[in-house]
Amino acid sequence: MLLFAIRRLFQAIPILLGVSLVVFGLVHIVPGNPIDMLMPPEASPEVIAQMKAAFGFDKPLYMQYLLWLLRAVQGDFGLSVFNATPVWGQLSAALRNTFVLAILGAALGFSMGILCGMVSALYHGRWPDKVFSAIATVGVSLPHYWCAIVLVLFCAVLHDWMPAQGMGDDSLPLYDRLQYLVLPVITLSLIPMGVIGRLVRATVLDILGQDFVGALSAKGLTRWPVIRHIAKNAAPPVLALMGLQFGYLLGGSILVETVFNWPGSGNLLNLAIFRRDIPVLQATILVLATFFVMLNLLVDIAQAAIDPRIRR
Amino acid sequence: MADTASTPVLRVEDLTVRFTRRNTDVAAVNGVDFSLKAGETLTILGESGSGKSVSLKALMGLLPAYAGISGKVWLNGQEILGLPAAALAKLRGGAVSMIFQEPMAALDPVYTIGEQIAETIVQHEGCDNRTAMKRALGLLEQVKIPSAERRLKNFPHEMSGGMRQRAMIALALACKPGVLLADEPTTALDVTVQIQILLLLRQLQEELGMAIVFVTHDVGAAAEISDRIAVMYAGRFVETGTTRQVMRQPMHPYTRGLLSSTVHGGMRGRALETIPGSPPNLAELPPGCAFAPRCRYAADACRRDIPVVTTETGAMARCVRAAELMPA
Amino acid sequence: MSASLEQDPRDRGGPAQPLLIVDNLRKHFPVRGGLLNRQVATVQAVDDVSFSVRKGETLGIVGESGCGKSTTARLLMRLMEPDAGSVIFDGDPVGDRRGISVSDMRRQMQMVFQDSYTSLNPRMTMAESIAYAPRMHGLGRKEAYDRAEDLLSRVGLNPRQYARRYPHELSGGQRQRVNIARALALEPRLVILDEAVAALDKSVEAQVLNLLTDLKQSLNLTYLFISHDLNVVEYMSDRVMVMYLGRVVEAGPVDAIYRRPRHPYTRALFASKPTLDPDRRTTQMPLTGDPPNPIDPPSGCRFRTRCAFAQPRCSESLPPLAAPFDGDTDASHVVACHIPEAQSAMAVHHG
Amino acid sequence: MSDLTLETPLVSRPDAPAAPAPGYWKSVGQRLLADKTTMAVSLVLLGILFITLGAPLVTHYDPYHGSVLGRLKPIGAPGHWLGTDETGRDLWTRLCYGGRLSLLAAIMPVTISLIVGGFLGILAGYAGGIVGTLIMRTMDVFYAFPSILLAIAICGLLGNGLSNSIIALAVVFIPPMVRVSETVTAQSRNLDFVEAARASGTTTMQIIRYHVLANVLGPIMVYATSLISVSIILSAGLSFLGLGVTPPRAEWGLMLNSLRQAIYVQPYVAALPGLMIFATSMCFNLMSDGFRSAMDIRLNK
Repeated sequence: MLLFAIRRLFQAIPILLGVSLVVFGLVHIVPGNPIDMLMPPEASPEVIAQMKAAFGFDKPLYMQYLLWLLRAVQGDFGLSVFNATPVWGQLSAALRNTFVLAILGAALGFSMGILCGMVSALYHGRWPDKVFSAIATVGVSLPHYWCAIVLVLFCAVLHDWMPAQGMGDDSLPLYDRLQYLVLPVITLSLIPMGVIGRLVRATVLDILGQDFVGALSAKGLTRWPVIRHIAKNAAPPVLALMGLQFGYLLGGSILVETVFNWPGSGNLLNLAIFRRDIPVLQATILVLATFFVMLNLLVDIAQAAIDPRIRR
Repeated sequence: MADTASTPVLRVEDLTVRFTRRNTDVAAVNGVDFSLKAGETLTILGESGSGKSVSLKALMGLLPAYAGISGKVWLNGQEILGLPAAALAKLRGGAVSMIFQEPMAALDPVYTIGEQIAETIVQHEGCDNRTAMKRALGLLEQVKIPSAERRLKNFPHEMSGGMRQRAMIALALACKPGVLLADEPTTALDVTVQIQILLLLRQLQEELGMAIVFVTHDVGAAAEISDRIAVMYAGRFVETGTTRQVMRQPMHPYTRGLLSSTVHGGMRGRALETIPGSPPNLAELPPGCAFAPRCRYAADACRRDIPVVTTETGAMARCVRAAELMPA
Repeated sequence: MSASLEQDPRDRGGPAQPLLIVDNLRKHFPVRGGLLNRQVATVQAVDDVSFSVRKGETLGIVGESGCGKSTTARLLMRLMEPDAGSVIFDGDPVGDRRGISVSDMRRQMQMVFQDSYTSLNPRMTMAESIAYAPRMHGLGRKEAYDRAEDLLSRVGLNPRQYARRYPHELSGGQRQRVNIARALALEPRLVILDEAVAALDKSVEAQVLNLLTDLKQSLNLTYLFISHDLNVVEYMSDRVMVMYLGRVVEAGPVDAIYRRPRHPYTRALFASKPTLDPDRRTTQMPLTGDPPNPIDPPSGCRFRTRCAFAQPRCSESLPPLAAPFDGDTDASHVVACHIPEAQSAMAVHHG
Repeated sequence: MSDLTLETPLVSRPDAPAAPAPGYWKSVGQRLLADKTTMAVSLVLLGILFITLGAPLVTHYDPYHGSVLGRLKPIGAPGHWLGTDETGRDLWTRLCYGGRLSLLAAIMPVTISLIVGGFLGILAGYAGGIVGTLIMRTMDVFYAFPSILLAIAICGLLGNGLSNSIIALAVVFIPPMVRVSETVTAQSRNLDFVEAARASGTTTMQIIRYHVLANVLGPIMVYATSLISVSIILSAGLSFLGLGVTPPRAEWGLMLNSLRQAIYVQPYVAALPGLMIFATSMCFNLMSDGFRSAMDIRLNK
């Protein structure tokens, strides 16, 4: 088991290197130098050269990459081209806000999804299956940014139930600040609910078709112990999808954050794109992708801990 | 059937199973009767689709909800068909338990062997987990699994086929069942392992005195283990009798065909005597004897109904011409 | 398809030349593991297997799961590449510049698989499946389908009823007949039957065995008959080869082996056969334990860990395949065992 | 005999079945026709296709011409049954014309990834070995990005515009497409009947054409249909962020964004473009489900 974990850790290294290459390469497949695009056309060549040197854009590409990677590993993502503040400072604050949304959205979405899927599978073909499957299908088909708008429309415009913009002031009491979370979290939870719900349904149905479930009843187990067995068998694939979905929540929050004006990493990325703030953009993507890789690594290890057949 | 002295532990009367789904109505089991005393082994011998496994599952209450089951089943004098789920769960794994063809598929892959056995004991006897584990160890030793202590912590996929089947038997015997239902337990095993399992079952039966219903398609396995054999075709027992009667003096043409098409030693150079055609479609069973379309002795009477012929020795065959075909 | 000819035009070596000579065939699979995914063990699936098949005979290969019989079949068909060893088809080395190419060999050697359902393409009709190989080898569409229909009737299926059917509409026995027809479509000389009847019901198995016997005679075929069923192998084969953990432990004419098995494993195997006589049931376990895992098998004789006669020298060297110590009359009966007493010990009673 | 799946072992086939069964695809078609949900959904999709491609037939307004006086009319306003947008353009007209770009931006990336990813996946799955490893490890790197993030990054860097959004989404969809097609191909490569075809001495190309493709394309196509539903949401999302289609062209995501400000004035009108995205996405999802179950050979009969 330990061996498996260590080996998986080693396998993550080339992936992370590849990720860094892609992130770095993305910026450089775009024609034109970031500085050229940023500087006004009338700027003198000297100033431009100076700026390039300051940001390291004068060196050969592979050197730029190595330098950037070396610093990034140490947590130094340089300065923002837009406002010359350290990138990491901006990013860490934004990430914290995004994580609050993502974790709550995941918790709500995953638990609803598991519930939907389990009920659908156990009542296969009967009315609860139809209702819960329909909910799950709606969940995966909803454009969440539209759903956000509809929620705002309903809860903030037509009725004055919830605040719809921003995340509230730090000075507000906790209860009031929590209110700002309600709509974004509900919005974010819809897609994971649908996706997880469908997978849980399919996986549990598959397990129900296996011989050992009959054998469990044959040895006299009652309903709940049997469900426990089913849950443990269904856990590995569902965990894997949860890992992926959590990553999508982090990345996909950009749309929801835009609607709710939530100061998270998605908002930051959006701003960086429009300001062509390359260091911020690179850092945001790299950090999110690295987190995603590590999360999937943890999921793999958790899967192996549950299902001994996955360990080798 | 001739059951005289002691009361049977298991009695089945007119067991019928139908699968009705959409437009098909499959008559899987069509009126099966038998009874079984403690320490006795009945083998249900039949080919795939003859309804032998479905009969076992019906006894265990393991069939899906759309299966229509009728008839009467008494276990130790108590009627068990249609019992509420909770009462049924108490019987399953307790008074009656089951072993399966593919132990790999019938064991939960993500729990250790020890956990799975202990779970059954805890469920039925309400003891604590530690006691249950100790019992599980004893059971593994009883089914002669070498280094049982270590095996207790093994997952199913870490064991060989024979070991898994032994573990499955240990699991089934956990609560000392009066009746053991065995669904082709030796089919998936190698020859050298198959005979070990058969001998083990015979020995355990002597020690524990349970009754066994052994389902198989293998004539050899049937000869090794059974006291009585019931030959099943298209959901019916077409012939029953002691192992010796059925193997030596088969009355029903199907039994004879089955025995003559089973290859055994010393048949080289002779063409095999076969049963023509293939088994009937259970959704469209012909009236009368289901074997008639493939039977070389078939007469007009076979298409109407099937008389039961019983000999004075207790053997039974469902065949119009059983009496005249009976070997002298 | 033309019926059997006195002399097959493809026959190159004459009647004395064995159709197939297999010499020291070997296939080892690496088992990877550990931190760096290095090779930590080897599955010796087939290890130095040598045998020959004479023209017109049936060689039976018998053994338990994991003994390498199916791998041998796959190696012969070149569905996997052997690590070592040579195969000579009718005097021509296979895959050798001076010999016969793999694809030419495959036209003369065909295989029937165990699972009748998975070995047919579910999207093809029976006629399409049978006609596929001849068409790919350049036979016209019409001719190929005519041949398919002819073959269907040869294996006992009415082409008008079955030619346009799909696999899921047939029973297991019918599908296996189609598989046999497909194997015959290229007019092979050697057919490998890899557990071809194992998945069938007994009554159907007998039908297929009769069919195979008839086809062999009418088409002048040679069979390599692989099975775990001792009775069926005895019924079908002229000579028999017993395998254990990737190696041949005993080989010889069927009568010699079944009447007087010499290798302790062969004897145990035969003794494990269930009797058909309720009055003579097996009372003693001929062998304990399961066949060991083919990963890193024991040194020396592979059977020694389960053998009652094992002695120190059994672990030291591999016993060669040689004629039995007590001078059996038939020199073609060979045994791989070091211990003369083990070979001549009274056969364990079997039914 | 695993008896818990009851259909197969119980119903043994009759000796002489009456009529030959239709071909595989024909039977899939029959099952699709019998599936009410799939049929209804297909009709809705056809309807959407009709109002978008045939927009001039169902509306006589100009999608680019508005009037300051007629801004943000409510649903049911005379002459504008779905109201007007923030520059006074008829919303029904905009929705009809907008569907053209929305559908194009959603279907093109899936088509590209189907061709590229399908090819790479089948290659990796059938060839295996070094080629397969190389392809799959490269895809693993792309898998390490949350998909929306990657799309936004690519689109953001390439600059906005329809073609860039298509490229960005195609890049995002290729890795999962490769994975799906690699898995099904690798599975089919080891099927007995493919081995039997190899044993008959036919060439690799012939085997792929006659045995592998037929069994692999179905699952890949089903996956592609389900991707369209995701693609619609994502491509409209990119436009919503201002990264895809540029104004004044009509596109549902873009319309949703520009109407967002009008939410306090005409809330229902503002929500309409999103409803179109949702409906289309839902239809493709249900259609994909329908295909999947119609193609499942185990459900035969």
